[in-house]
Amino acid sequence: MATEVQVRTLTCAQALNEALKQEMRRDPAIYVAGEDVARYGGIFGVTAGLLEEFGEERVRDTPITESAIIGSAVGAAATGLRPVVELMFVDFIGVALDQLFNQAAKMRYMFGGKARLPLVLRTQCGGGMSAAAQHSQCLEAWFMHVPGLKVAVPSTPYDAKGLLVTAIRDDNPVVFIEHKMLYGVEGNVPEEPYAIPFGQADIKREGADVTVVATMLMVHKALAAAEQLSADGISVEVIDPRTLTPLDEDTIVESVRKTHRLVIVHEEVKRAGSGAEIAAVVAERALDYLDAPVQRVAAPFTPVPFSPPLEQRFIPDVPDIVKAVKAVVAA
Amino acid sequence: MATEVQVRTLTCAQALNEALKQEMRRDPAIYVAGEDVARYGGIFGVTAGLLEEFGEERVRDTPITESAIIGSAVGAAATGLRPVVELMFVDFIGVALDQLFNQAAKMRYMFGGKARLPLVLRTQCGGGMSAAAQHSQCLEAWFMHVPGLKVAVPSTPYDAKGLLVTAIRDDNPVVFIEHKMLYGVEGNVPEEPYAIPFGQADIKREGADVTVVATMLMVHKALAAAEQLSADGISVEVIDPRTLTPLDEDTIVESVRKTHRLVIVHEEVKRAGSGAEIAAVVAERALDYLDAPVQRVAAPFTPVPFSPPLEQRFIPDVPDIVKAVKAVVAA
Amino acid sequence: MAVDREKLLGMYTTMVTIRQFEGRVAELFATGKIPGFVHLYIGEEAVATGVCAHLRRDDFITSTHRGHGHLIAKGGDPRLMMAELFGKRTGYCKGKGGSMHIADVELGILGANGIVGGGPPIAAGAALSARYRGTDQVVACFFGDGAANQGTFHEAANLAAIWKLPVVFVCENNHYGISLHQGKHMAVADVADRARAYDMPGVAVDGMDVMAVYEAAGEAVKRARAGDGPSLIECKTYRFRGHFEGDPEVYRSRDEVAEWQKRDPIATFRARLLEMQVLTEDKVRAIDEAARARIDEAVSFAEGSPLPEFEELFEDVYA
Amino acid sequence: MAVDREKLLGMYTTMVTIRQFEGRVAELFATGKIPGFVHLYIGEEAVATGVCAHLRRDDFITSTHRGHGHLIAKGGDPRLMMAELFGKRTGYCKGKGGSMHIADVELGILGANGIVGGGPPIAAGAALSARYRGTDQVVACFFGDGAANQGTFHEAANLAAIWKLPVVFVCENNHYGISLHQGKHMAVADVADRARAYDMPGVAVDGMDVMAVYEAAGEAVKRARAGDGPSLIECKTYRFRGHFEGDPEVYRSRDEVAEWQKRDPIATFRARLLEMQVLTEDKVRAIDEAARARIDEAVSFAEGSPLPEFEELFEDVYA
Ligand SMILES: Cc1ncc(C[n+]2csc(CCOP(=O)(O)OP(=O)(O)O)c2C)c(N)n1
Ligand SMILES: Cc1ncc(C[n+]2csc(CCOP(=O)(O)OP(=O)(O)O)c2C)c(N)n1
Ligand SMILES: [Mg+2]
Ligand SMILES: [Mg+2]
Repeated sequence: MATEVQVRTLTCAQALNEALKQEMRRDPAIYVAGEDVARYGGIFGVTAGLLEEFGEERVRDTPITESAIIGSAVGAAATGLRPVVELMFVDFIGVALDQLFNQAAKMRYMFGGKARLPLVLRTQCGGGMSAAAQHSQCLEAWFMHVPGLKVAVPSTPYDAKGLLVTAIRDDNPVVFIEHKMLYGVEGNVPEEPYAIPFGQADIKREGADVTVVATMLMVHKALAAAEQLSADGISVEVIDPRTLTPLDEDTIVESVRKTHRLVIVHEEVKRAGSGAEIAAVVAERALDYLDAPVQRVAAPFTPVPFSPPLEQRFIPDVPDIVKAVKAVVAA
Repeated sequence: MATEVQVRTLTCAQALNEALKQEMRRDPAIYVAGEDVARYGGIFGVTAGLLEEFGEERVRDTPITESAIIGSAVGAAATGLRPVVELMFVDFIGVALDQLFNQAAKMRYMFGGKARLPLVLRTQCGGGMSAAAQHSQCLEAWFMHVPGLKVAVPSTPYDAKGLLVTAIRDDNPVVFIEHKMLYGVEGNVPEEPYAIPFGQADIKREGADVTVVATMLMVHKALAAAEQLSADGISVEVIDPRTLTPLDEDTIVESVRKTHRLVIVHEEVKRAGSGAEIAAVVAERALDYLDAPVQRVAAPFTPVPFSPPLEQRFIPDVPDIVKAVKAVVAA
Repeated sequence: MAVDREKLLGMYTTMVTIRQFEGRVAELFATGKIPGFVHLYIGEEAVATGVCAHLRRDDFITSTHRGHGHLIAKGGDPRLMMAELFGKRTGYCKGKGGSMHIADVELGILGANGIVGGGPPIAAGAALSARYRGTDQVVACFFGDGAANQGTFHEAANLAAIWKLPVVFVCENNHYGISLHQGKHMAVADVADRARAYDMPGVAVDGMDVMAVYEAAGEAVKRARAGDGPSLIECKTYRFRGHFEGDPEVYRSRDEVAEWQKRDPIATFRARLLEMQVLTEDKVRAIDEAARARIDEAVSFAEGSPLPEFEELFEDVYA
Repeated sequence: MAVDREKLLGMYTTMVTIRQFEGRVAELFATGKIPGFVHLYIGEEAVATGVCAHLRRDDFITSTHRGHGHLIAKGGDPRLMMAELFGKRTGYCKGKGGSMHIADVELGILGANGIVGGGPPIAAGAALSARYRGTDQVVACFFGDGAANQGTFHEAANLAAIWKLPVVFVCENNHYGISLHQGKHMAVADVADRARAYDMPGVAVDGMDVMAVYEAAGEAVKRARAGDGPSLIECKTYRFRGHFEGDPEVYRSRDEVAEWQKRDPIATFRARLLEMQVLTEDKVRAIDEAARARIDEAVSFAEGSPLPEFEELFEDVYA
């Protein structure tokens, strides 16, 4: 009987859950810890069923002490385990950043290569739930600035599963960022485990006129914008870097060399966001190919507001992308 | 008798010390707190003599608890004081970032404009002392990414004093970053207090061929490079933004419109550093004027190494700047 | 402790107002009128009420994600609170903050806080400020049993202790940090025992009994006001609703909830006041109705208020 | 407690080795051969020695900015340490770490740490790992009196307590965090008292007396190894040198230093061992000389080693 490739529709949350389960079955050194990850199954359900299948030793509810959560993962990773710990909202990183950026990220280097830190910090970001200024941020640029970390930013269930598998198998600390508004988004996901290599951008839509680089939720908005724009005869290429570290500069640069136009879309505030780096890379490596100024579509330089109309305005939306693309085409 | 303007030569450390003393004399709501700031006078001597002049109530040695240091400053600032607190090394921000970015920076906004947070966080950064990976970092891009913060990055004793005065008088949280290798650098400093407005870049050297934007210690290296390059007939304009938030985009953009070439120099690692934002701004606002790809001269994507030859190589130096300028001129 | 009738009635009224406010929020949330996350205080009313009964208008509090009760007890205006929960521009924060960030700096309310353990360092700073400015203001710092494990609590308690700052640390021990029971998140039975680590007085009281809270807080506030430094009061309490609205509550049994509900702080206090003849059945009804009217008004105010204009998004970032 | 002669001699030798290592580092630093910051352990030798005497090769330690003593006591190689201090590629970290980051993961040394309070969470994690992997390894977590105020200590102690992790928290109370005296940075006299906040045993011992440390650590290590959870040992000690080399030491008097120097842990231990006839004057000299030879060799090794090539800068960032 021929092997049939099982392709099902899963949500991002389900895809992540499946990756966790499959990897935990494969490797007993993997444990999961974090606030409400065990009995509750994770505040967004991503770790549902793990406790039941793997037991209390491997699936651990922790106190609300993020420095101890991340720090203990560092100690465990340095001594042979493969922790996958959860930071419930990326906004909480401020109470625990030291253990991530000064310990986990630098240990190998500071020790002259004599440590391995196979550690995944799963976390969750983004607006859209009126969760206000301390529960809605996107902060990936911060992690991108830290040598020693890898940073994954999946946009689809398929990518979510494949990137999480890679993250777990990686021997370095990985910050794995899940956008809260993507948990419920559905897509095809093969049942067997698969690993998506880090540092390979995915061209989510091919196009000829403008390159749009977008991450996480913004990939979907960029695709929607591309669809609209195609009606106007504008052919948009949508690139999803999928990991910010390593960053697949080549795919972006090549696309710009083809389209001569670049729009970058992210939900972080624009100033010093990840899009600044992408714009800088292109200004260094493909300046001569640019026929129009680079445009960044990003959140304004304000905290995330609570009230729905303000929040809606804060989060970059399809019309903003359409407008930016039209501007670079017109330029 | 005509008023003579007193111009003396002071080191950066002395200039900062003078600003603190003069402002504290002016406004009794200002207090200084931090580790070893009182009896010791600050680990780099910046707060020397404050305890003697202002007493224990206004000059406070704190325990080694940075969240409490910054957090207590938030509470004090919100209730009428003007704290100037010290984070001994910017590298330590990871244990206390929450109080800075989620509390201090966002409070006014989250409260609908009903709080004022006149708070200065003085801190110290940079390599050059073989202090290794956890005592040598430059992290200004992180602060630049936070709406609600202002970020000052002085390069000379004159700027240090004038910017610190402004920081202290500002009603918003200001992260004031002092480079450790600049403390001993001398320059002319007027005795009377003066305030340098935030958001006004300083053209440290005028030039026609290439714009070099540099911060802190790199300003001095850029000037040295400019001097060398002038011998080769290359005229370099050196711009020191002095504050990264607010950022004086206009001065940079105008300069690029004049020179058509941009080199950005900073000591942060290149990836997602402050230079990425500057490059992005120029790619958005002055792309058509650029005759050559933008170049960033910055630290490589590694933690700061301890060993002097490695550290020397890590920190961008004059030859690196010269090379980058020549490259953009040749392009 | 002899407490005058007015005070008793005031506390009872506060508790009823909180209960009604929260009950209404639950309804409005369920019908989708209130967006975001809301964490209700139902069951814990005695804590904020007993503590804030000692506070002056110019005293300070720092609050938590579960802040509505603290706000009302400190004198916050339910209309401005409700408008904020609705995201209206007439709300306390012009709609920018929402439930987790309501503040009224004028009233000494230094903000609800979305960060568990965010408040204690800020409380220490407000207390430093009170002393620095030569006032006898005090600061009540509310935080949960879960927050008692955060490093920030430890740091703030230490700072307050060494500087003898006028802070009353009030641990609202409702026995859970979301789904994790206290027995699994700390090894001690009494958070109050942690006071010794800072050489400050620590006492555990029945947080379902407003008079017990009132008494303990009285001591602590007096001490703080006199310049004798901080204290820790642990109030054993329980939240009758889920962690947030919408919580499936898989982590606790109905029986456990029912047991605690038998000790409803409002019902118990009411019975006591009836017995003491401070309250009559008529008065009970009148207080209920007045509270209801106040909440009704708050809801009308909120419903009738405009949403913010989108340009307001850009305001209030900097002073 | 009966301790065999070999153990006693071993401890004495370790203490002498640390003292000599540090003395040499001070000289080399003064002459500019060692760059960066160095924080010396002179005066505190009894602490690391008494604790590590109970550790097996496969046990773990987390260390601090003042880490040389811990490293030597855990069996670290002075040659590789010295080469690291010189910034040589033959050093423990290939010259990339320096004094504040020396590590030997093979020997269970999970690194010195430049962040005050950086170690305790990592120690908890290593202990979790020991249990998870089904071993009876234990972790000794060294930290200072200053670090005892950091939130990370509180969080790690809490985690170790609830999960009954095999950690021995060793507070090296040398009474100062840089310039700030303990009396001004915490309100309690004994850090050991903080153990109660986590329901773990806490004991304060004379950190100038290696036997007292040895005894307390013995209990704690036994407990940890048996799976009975963490303990806190506070060792009252003193650093004879400045906080770092170059410290003007404006914050303490010569008299205070002299008082403590009278209790020199090596001199006292030597006297005791001589009295017990475990040591003879000859043996004392022999140990001194052997240590000196070892340190001489370490210095020659370091001096004779090459500096890293600049390309090495880019290596070891990722595995
Ligand atoms: C730093 C941080 N970590 C985690 C959370 C998510 N969170 C919100 S409330 C809560 C539980 C808090 O428990 P407790 O302090 O006991 O207060 P309670 O909710 O019981 O009133 C958690 C984990 C947060 N908001 N901030
Ligand atoms: C988070 C952090 N804050 C401050 C410092 C600067 N610093 C280095 S050592 C030290 C004193 C530490 O005191 P203690 O823990 O008692 O250790 P000791 O130096 O006395 O051995 C300080 C403040 C640091 N390295 N890390
Ligand atoms: Mg609770
Ligand atoms: Mg100390």
